[in-house]
This record gives sequence, structure tokens and C-alpha cells, in this order.
Amino acid sequence: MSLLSYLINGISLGSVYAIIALGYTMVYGIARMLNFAHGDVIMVGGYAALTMMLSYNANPLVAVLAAIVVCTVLGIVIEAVAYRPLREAASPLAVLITAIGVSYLLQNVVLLVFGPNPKSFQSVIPFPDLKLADGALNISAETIVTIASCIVIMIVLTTFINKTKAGQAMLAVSEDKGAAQLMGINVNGTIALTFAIGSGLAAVAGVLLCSSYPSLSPYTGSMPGIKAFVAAVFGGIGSIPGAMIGGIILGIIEILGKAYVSSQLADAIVFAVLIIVLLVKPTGLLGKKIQEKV
Amino acid sequence: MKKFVKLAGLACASAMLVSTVAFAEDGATFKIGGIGPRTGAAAAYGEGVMRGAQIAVDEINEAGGVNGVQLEFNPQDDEHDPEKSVNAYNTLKDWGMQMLLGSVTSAPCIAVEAEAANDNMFLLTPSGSAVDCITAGDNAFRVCFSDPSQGTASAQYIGENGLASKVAVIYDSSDVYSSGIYATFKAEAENQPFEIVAEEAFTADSKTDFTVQLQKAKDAGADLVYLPFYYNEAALVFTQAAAMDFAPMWFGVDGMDGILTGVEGFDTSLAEGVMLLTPFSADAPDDLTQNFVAKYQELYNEVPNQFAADAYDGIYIMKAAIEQAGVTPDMDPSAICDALKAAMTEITVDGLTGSGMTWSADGEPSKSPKAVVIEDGAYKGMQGAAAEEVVEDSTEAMTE
Amino acid sequence: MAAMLEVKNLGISFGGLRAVNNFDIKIEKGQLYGLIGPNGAGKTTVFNLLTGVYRPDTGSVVLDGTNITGKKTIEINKAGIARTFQNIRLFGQLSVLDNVKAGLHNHHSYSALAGIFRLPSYRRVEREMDERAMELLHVFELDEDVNTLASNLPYGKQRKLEIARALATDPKLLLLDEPAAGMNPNETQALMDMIRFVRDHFDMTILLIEHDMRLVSGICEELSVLNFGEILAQGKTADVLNNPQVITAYLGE
Amino acid sequence: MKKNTNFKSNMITYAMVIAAFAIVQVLRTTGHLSSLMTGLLVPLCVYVILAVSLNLVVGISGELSLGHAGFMCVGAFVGALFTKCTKETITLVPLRFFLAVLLAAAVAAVFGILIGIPVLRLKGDYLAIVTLAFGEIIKNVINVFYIGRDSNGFHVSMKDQFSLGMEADGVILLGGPQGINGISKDSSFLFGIILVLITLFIVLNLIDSRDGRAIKAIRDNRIAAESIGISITKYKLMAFTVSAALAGVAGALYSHNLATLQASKFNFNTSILALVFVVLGGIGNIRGSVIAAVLLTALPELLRGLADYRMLIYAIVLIVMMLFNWAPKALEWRERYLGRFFRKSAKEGE
Repeated sequence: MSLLSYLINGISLGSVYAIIALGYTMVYGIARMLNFAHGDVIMVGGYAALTMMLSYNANPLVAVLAAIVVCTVLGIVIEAVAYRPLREAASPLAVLITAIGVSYLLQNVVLLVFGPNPKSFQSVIPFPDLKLADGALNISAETIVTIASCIVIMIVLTTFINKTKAGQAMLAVSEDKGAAQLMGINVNGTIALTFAIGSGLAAVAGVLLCSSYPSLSPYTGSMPGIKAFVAAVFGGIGSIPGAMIGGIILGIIEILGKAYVSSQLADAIVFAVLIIVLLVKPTGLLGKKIQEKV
Repeated sequence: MKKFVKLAGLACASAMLVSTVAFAEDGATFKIGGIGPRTGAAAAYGEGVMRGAQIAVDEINEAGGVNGVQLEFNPQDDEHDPEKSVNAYNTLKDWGMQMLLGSVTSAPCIAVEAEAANDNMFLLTPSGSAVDCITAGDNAFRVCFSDPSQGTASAQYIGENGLASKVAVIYDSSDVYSSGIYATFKAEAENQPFEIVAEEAFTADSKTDFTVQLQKAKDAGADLVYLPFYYNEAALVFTQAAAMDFAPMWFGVDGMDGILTGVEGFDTSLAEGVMLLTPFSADAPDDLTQNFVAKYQELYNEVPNQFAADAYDGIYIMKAAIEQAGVTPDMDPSAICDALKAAMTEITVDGLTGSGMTWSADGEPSKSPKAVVIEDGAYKGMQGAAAEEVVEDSTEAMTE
Repeated sequence: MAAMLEVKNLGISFGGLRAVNNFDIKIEKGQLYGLIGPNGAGKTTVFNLLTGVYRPDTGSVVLDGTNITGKKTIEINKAGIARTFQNIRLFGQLSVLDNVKAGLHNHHSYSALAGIFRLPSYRRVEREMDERAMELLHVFELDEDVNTLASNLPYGKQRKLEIARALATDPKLLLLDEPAAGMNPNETQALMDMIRFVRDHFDMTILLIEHDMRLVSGICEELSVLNFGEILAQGKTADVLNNPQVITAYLGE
Repeated sequence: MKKNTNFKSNMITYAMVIAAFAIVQVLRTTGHLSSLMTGLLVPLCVYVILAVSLNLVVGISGELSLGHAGFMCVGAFVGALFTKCTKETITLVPLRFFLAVLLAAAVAAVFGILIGIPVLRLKGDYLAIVTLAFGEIIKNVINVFYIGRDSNGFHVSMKDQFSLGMEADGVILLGGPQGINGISKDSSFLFGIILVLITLFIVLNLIDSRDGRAIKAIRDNRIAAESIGISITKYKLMAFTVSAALAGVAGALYSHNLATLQASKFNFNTSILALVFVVLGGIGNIRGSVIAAVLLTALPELLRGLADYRMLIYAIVLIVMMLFNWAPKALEWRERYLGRFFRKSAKEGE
């Protein structure tokens, strides 16, 4: 029974990683850029929703929508100001470092505006928890909603990318920007759209993260952000289902590692499993194998 | 491309080399430096200290200063990093600091104390609770309890009052404060009539999910869970425990103070029945506390936590020591330190975090923690006398 | 005369596709041998099999009496095969001189410590390398460009530099993958002279892939024609080029 | 000839470091150096060494490493433990310190090899994430290590300090998350500068040798490098190991400058910080790494006057510097309007 309960906890944690990883992999897979500020956009989303609920007494759904708007705009602005000028830079690392700058910037702006004290986030999920086996097993409503959201987002994103013109443009851009440009695809617009979607997803992830773990501070996003990045790589860079599976597996490993090996070494175990998986399957669980043409 | 960096480097280097060796300008003020995290994950603690201290400084200045001399307070950020803390310390030295309130957190405090001991700079840490925070020299004192005294006192309190027979501990193994208390709690538990049935850790990198630790404590049949860490994480622990219908007795430490007020929007009913040893309670009815809390709320729109209270007391302790020693602002920091460290053992201070506080030459305070239990969303004292005795015992034990 | 390269029944499949099948070739020492065929016929794949980029599924490769079948690229290079690439692969951020010196890597050696501490062996060996590299660069008329970054060279010089780098590894057999691609007729003419010179001057055996029929008929003594991964015709250049099958499959398309 | 320009460029780098040392010494003896600056001297050396060592992997070998702080961590702890253990037996501080640094470098190099062998089989972002993972593992594992010493010798535990089972006279050397306290401050600016010069000497000479050429060749074109007989594994591993050893040196210097040492310092953020130095200074440009490390380490301290806005401004400055230094449009603009100042440096590039 305790194993079952640990598994449920693992899935709860993993579902949060998964939903963050979905946004991460979107930007990562299309724009081919490690956006280290993604975790901080999530944090901004959390604050946006919280402010709506506390200061304007908005209903949770409205708050979530407001957060999505805020983050989408933020994502587009960040992309246009900080990342776009560096797209043709001599090294892809330039934009990575700028993303770190943006991450610091977001953290410090929020620190100045909202102060360092953590805020308790009221869950936006109005449903009761699911209790099984006479209450011995508890699946929180947040977990159910998070997993459902993950699945919905995964399906919508996959459909969007495969079935719409804009989605196809994204795929083309991710394969080869130059060629896409020649084909008449608006590369800047497509990447901006990618950031908009990725950041909108970050808002959803932020609200769900804070609903599941109701403590919000200017640094809330950074560690989940890194873990979600790990999850995205674990699942295979650019693979949307991979991000979700990677996130959930990561959560389960973390919880089981804590439960059965050592609670101090849980993170080390997660990373060790990641290393082993990548050594066996060097492009992640669902990643495409890229053969260099000679 | 590289040229730019080069030019900027030169400009920067020349800026750095401008000598800023300062002398207490006209000798009109006492210059007190403050060091603590004001950015980064621990910013909530450092900011509390800086605000609490500023309130005390302003009060004292309004009332005419110390022996007629005004105080000046300069808070510096250390990002909860020993290296940055030393940088902050040096910055303050350049500013002309004569005494130091800080560092706020333990590891940075140890690093700064090594420097301060070397310089013979008077150091009073409001909240650096690790033993080594004040051991490098005789220049250092602290306002809060040390980790061992807290851990030992907690174990003794639980044992002597027969609160539980099976105890679980959850602690932050990546944190000096938390793991320090855990270690001494465990050592003392050997002598107490209860059994530690689960010892579960978490780390700074995984402090959102506590379900495993709670599940293990629950499975082990713990009837009391000891939580030697800060209120931020505690808020999550209580929420998650409630979700899994786990309701043991909770026992916290001074870092737990703030659980009712520090986390904006936290459902305080979840903390119902939590016991903690704290020197400070923002709900205490005495004038001193009420006055402080009101001012703090007015200025910062928040209820002060124990860090703010420690710092507020810290400034008044400095004031008492200055008055006792009769130092003047034209003296150099080392001379001030020599005078103050003698005065520290002679003064008795009534503050927010304890009345009749006194210090031994090793820098440890002797004061009585308030063992409180949270009832109806407020602290309620419980057998304070017993707790007081306990802490004094352990403080003595430590000094041996 | 012993064969420099003898390949028998070489083959590889990618997925379900048989990219190269039943490939036999025999090149005598000192020969200039051409490998031609339509696009996608598998010519570069043959090079990749010969140089160990791919491991063959079937067949054997014997270089100057040594069996090198299935060996790694590095070992094959040490055994004596060097190559150039269809899409030029230079060390773009290294100077022209350093590109060639990289080719000399395995023939002029000193320890890492000698390099770091600038021991006498470092100075001596580096001087030898400089001299040898300059000789090679002189042959390819690149001595003016020694300090230029390889990526800044014009296209024709990049092709030459790639050959110089390959020769620096002191091979027995040189594989050239479309050396004349992108060159104008004058440049191609100069290249032909140069390839002949390399063969004579370095006593080299050369196998080259080419599309330019003028170049092929001008310098190759023997040819193999590859079509859909299989050999269509093989023999003296003139004979092969007059083979009606070849004309249909390749020239007449 | 190429050699001469390299030689000249390297000499400028050494001269810059030595001149900086001389200026600082003069200011120091004449009492014109602020306490902050005095306190920053050793950390500046630490980060210069760290940045140069990481540039060897990122710039010269062309692999993105996100776990460099892990090697620094190993060096810091090994060095500090050595000093704690030999405090009584070796009383000559410079000797003790340099032995500690050597040991730190050696152990970090061993970690470099152990980690490099699996890691270097991967490519690109996957390689980067695995280095990140190893860095975090090192940090986490050191966090659960307890080492004590009593009259019976050393005791090691991975559980807690009680499991060490020491006699009453036992002293805890490494206390898990408490780390190591009371490390004697053996480092000094002179030692720091000497280590910086040694690091530069090793890295610059390595780059400009047969092995360095092989490493750069692999970076520029792996397949071509293989085709001319250069062993990818050997040279990637060589760069990675030398880099790890030097990061270990940086760690040892770091730990001998502060009284306290915790593994939590060596987290992902520290690795990233080193990467920021490397990228801002110019990937593959060693002198740039030196300057960027100095600049970015000092910058937040110099911004202290901005009080609450300090880190905000730091973030903005970082973004602006990145854009100014890397954006093609900015480079074009600079070429046009500031050409005179920059033309020379464009030629120096490589």
C-alpha cells in the first residue's frame, strides 16, 4: 500500500514537472534554445494569478486567463528584446547566457515588487481530493487536473504542430531556419509565436505548480525549471510526448528514491538515472536519432 | 569584440582602485553595519533583519541617540553566500563600520566572524545559530539561541513533558541551521524516554514535496514530528500532511516562528496545535512587542518574524553595551570592540526575544524561550518556566 | 605488381536499402583510378566504407597486403588511407598552416608535458612540422596563405588545402571526393595538373570520385562505374566511357 | 608568422596579469586599496582560474559543460581536508598550501577522467545535461559525507555524524551539510596570482601545441579530424581532464580563503556563472575569460551603492553586455562607428 501511495505522490510531483517541461520543450524543440528564464516566467505566472485573486478578487479561471495573457506578452517581449538580436550570433551560447540574465532580471523585479516573503497560493482547483481504499490513498484534485491538463496540452500541441500551417512552419524552422526563410516562412514571426505559446503554457504550469505546492516566492521557478529541463532532455529534446513522460518518470524516481534509498540523495538518484538513460539511449527516451551526413 | 571587454575592464579596474579608506568623518555617529541575504532564496530572513534593525535605529535616533550620539545603519546583501558575505563585510569596513550586526545566516556568519575576529571588530549576529558563528574570537556574540541549545532543549522538553514516545524528525540536510539542530536533537534524544522512529531529510533542491517524508513518519507510527526548519517549508509540510490525513503533534524551533504571519495567505488552521520553542511571538501582549509589530506593519505591511525581532533586539543590545562601556564614535573599531566585549557580560537587556537577557564571555546569550502552542491561530504559552530551565542548562552544558 | 587496394564483395544496407552491393575493385600502386556514377549511386558511401565511417556488412578491404576491413577511421588512416570530403571539411578556425600540421599529428610527436613546458623536443618537432607543412603548402601554392583562417580561404584553395592536409598524414592511398566540384574549367585544368603532380611527386595511389568527365577522361587510367550501389562497368577509361550500358545509365540520361 | 602573433598575444596576457599584480601591490603598500578590493583579490583569482579552465572545455574543445562547479567542489573539499589534517604536521604555510592545491588538482583530474569517459560519448545538449547531472551529484554526495578523526584514525560515514563512532577526542573534519569549518586561511593574493599564471601557462601552451591543435581540430570538424587519424576520445578527455584539474585548483584556492565551506555553494548557478565569464569574454579567447571573470565578479560588489536595485541592475548590465558583444547588428554598428577602437581586436580574434 505504501508503494502505491508513493507512486501516486510521484505522479503528482511528476505531473508538475511534466507540465513545465511541455512549455520548455516547445521553445527548446522549435527555437533550439535553452531558455533558462522559462522557470522564472512560470513564477511570474504564479504571481500574476495570485495578484488577480487577492487584489482584484478575480475568480480562479479569470486569474488563470490573466496569468496566461501576462506571460504570453512577457514571452513575446523577452524574445524580441533579448533573444532575437542574438539569433544569428556566432555562437548559440550567447543567447543561453542572455537567458540567464533575463532569469536574474525577472527574479529581481519580482523581488522588488512583491518582496522576499513567500506567499501562500490558494489552489485554483475547486474540486475535492479523490480518496481511495478508505482514505488510505489520496489523489489530490490538483494532480488530477494537472495530469488532465498535460494530456490536453500534449494533444492540442501535437495536433497544432502537425495539422496547422503555423505548426508546420514551426517544424520547418526547427529543422533549418535558412531553408525555412527561403520557403517564404516568416522565421521571426514563427519563433515569436513559439515563445508566445511556450510562455502561455508557463503561466498554466505556474498556476498548477503553485496550486499543488502552495508557496510562491521570487525563486519558486528556478529549481522546478531546471528539473523540467532535465525531464525534457530525459524524454528526448523536442518530443512533446517525451516531455510529459520524462516529467512523470522523473517525479516517480525522485519520490521512490526518497522513499526507498535515501531522502538526502534523492536528487543525486534522479540525476544518476538520467545519466544512465542517456548513456544507453543518447537522445533521450523518445528523441530522434540524428545521423550526421558525411 | 574582445576590445570592448578590455576597455570596460580597465574602466572598472580604475574605478575599483579609487581608495575609499574611510575615517569616521566628523565622529558624529556610530556606524553599524548589517549583513544578510537581501536577494536570493533566503532573502526573506535577511530582509526581516534589516527592517527590524532599521526600526530600532530610527527609534533610538528619534529618542536622541545613544549617549546623545546618533546611529547610522548600513544594510548589505550577501545572497546567503559566505564569499559574498565577506565582500559585504569589507564594503562595510570601507564605509567606516564600527560594529556589525550580522551575518544573518549561519554559514556566511562563520566566514565573516573569521574576518571580524582577525580585525577585532565587534560582531553581534541576530540569528546565526551555528556554534561556530561566534567561536573564532571573543569579539562575537549572538542574540538567538545556538543550534545545540535548541536541539537539546527541544529533546529535553519533549522527553520531560512526556509529549510522545515515538518521534519522527524531518530536516533540511542541505542547510547548516536545520541539520545542526537535528544533530544535537538526536544526540540528546538518546538520554530521553522517547524513540526516534524516522529521520527523513530533504534538500534545498527538493523542498516542494514532503509527501515521502510524511508518509514514512506516518508509517513508523510517529505521534510527534519534530521540524527543525523554517516556516516557509513548514507551511508546505502542514498542507501536505493535512491532505494525507496525518495529524501528529508538531514540534518546531525558532525558525518556525512566522508560520502564522510570514507566509501570506497561509491557512493558519493547518498549524493548529503546533508547538514551538520561540523567543518571540508577534502576538505577545506586552507593550514592547505591540509597539514593534505595529511599526513594522505600518512600514512594511507585513507582520515581523523572529528575524526582525532578533535584529531589533540586537540594536538595543548594542545600545546597552555602548552605554555600559561608554565608548564614543571617535574611537576606532578595535578599541570599541574591546570595550564592548567587556560590557556585554555586564549588561542585562529586556527585549522582544526575552527579558533579562545576559551574555557570557563566549558570546552565548542566556534567555528564556517561550514554549508556545498554536491555538485558534495564535500563540499560547505553555509551561514557560520548564523550558527556560532547560535552555539554561543546555547553554551551560555547551560552555563546558 | 601487388595491388595497393583490393576490395572484394563490399556491401552495406541502411534500413532496408542496399546502398552498396557486391563492390569489387583492385587498384594498382601508383594508379589514378576514377569512381563515377549518377547521383545517389553510392560513391561517397564506398568512400565511407573504405575509411571506416561505416562498417561494411559484407566483404573485405585489403590495403597494400593488410586487411583493414571493419577497422576504425583512425586506424585506417594510420594504415595509410587519407581522404577529402565532398562538402569540404576543414578546421575552419585554424590557420592554413595548422590545418596541415594537424594532418602531421601522428607522424611528428612529443608528449603533452613537452608541449606545456616547451621542452626542447617541442621546439624541434614543431620546427620539423613547420618545415614539412610548408613544403606541402608550397606544392599547392598556398604558401601565401599560411596564416589565414581556413574558413576565410576562397573555395578553390579550400579544396587544395584539404588535399594538402590529407597528404600530410603520409598515406599510401588518397581518396578524393569530387575535387573539382564548383570549379571553373581553368581551375579544373590546374587541378588536373596538380593531381598528376601529386601522384608523381609523392608516388601516390589515388582513387577519386568525380562528375566532371573532362577531368575523369583526362587523368584517370582506369574507371569503375557505380549505379544503384552496384558496379556497372570497370576497366580502362576509354573502354568504360564507350560502354553503351554506361552511356545509357550515366552519360545519356 | 602565426607563431609570433600567438606568442605576442600570450605575452600580453601574462603581462596584464603581472601588471595587475604590481599595481595592486603598490596600492596596497601605500594604503590606497579599499578593504573590499583587498578582500576581492583572492576570489578574483579563483574565478579567473575557473573561467580559463572552463574555456578550455567550452571554447577550445567545443563542448558545453554545465557542471564545472562540481570539479571546483571536489578541489575545494580535498584541499580543505588536506589542510585541516596536516595543520599540525606541516607548519610551513606555502608548502602546505601548494601541496593542498596539487592534491586538489590531482583528485579533480581523476574525477575529470571518471566523468569524462561516459560523458564524452554524448553530443551537444545531451552532453551538457549530463555534465550538469554530474555536478549536482557531486554536490549532493559531498553533502552526506561525514569524516571525523580521533586517536584511532579516520572515520567515514554517509549517514550522520553519530555513525562515525568516534572516541571522545574525535574531531569532525567534514560534517555533511555543515561542510568544513575553521579552515586556515592559507591563500593570499600572491599565491592566487601565481596559480593564475600557472593556469594561463598550462592552458595557453597546451592550446598552442600538437595536442591543442588536435583538440581544436576535433572542435572544428570531428569527422575530418578522425579521417586524419586524430583520436577523438583521447583529446576530448585530455581537455576535459586538464580543465577539471584546473577547476580543482580554483576550488582549493577558494576554500583556503574562507573559514567555512559548504557543498551547496557549488551548485548549478556557480557552473552557469563560470559559463557566463567564458561567453562574455569570448568563447575560446583566454584573455577575454580573464577580463570577464574579473569584471563580472567585481561588478555586483561595485554596484552595492545601488542598494535594493543592485542585482536588478546587474542583470540588466549582463543582458546589455551580451547584446553589445554578440548581436550581429551591434557588431556591425560598432564596426561602423567605433571601428578604430575595434579593428585591431578583430584581427587578434581566434
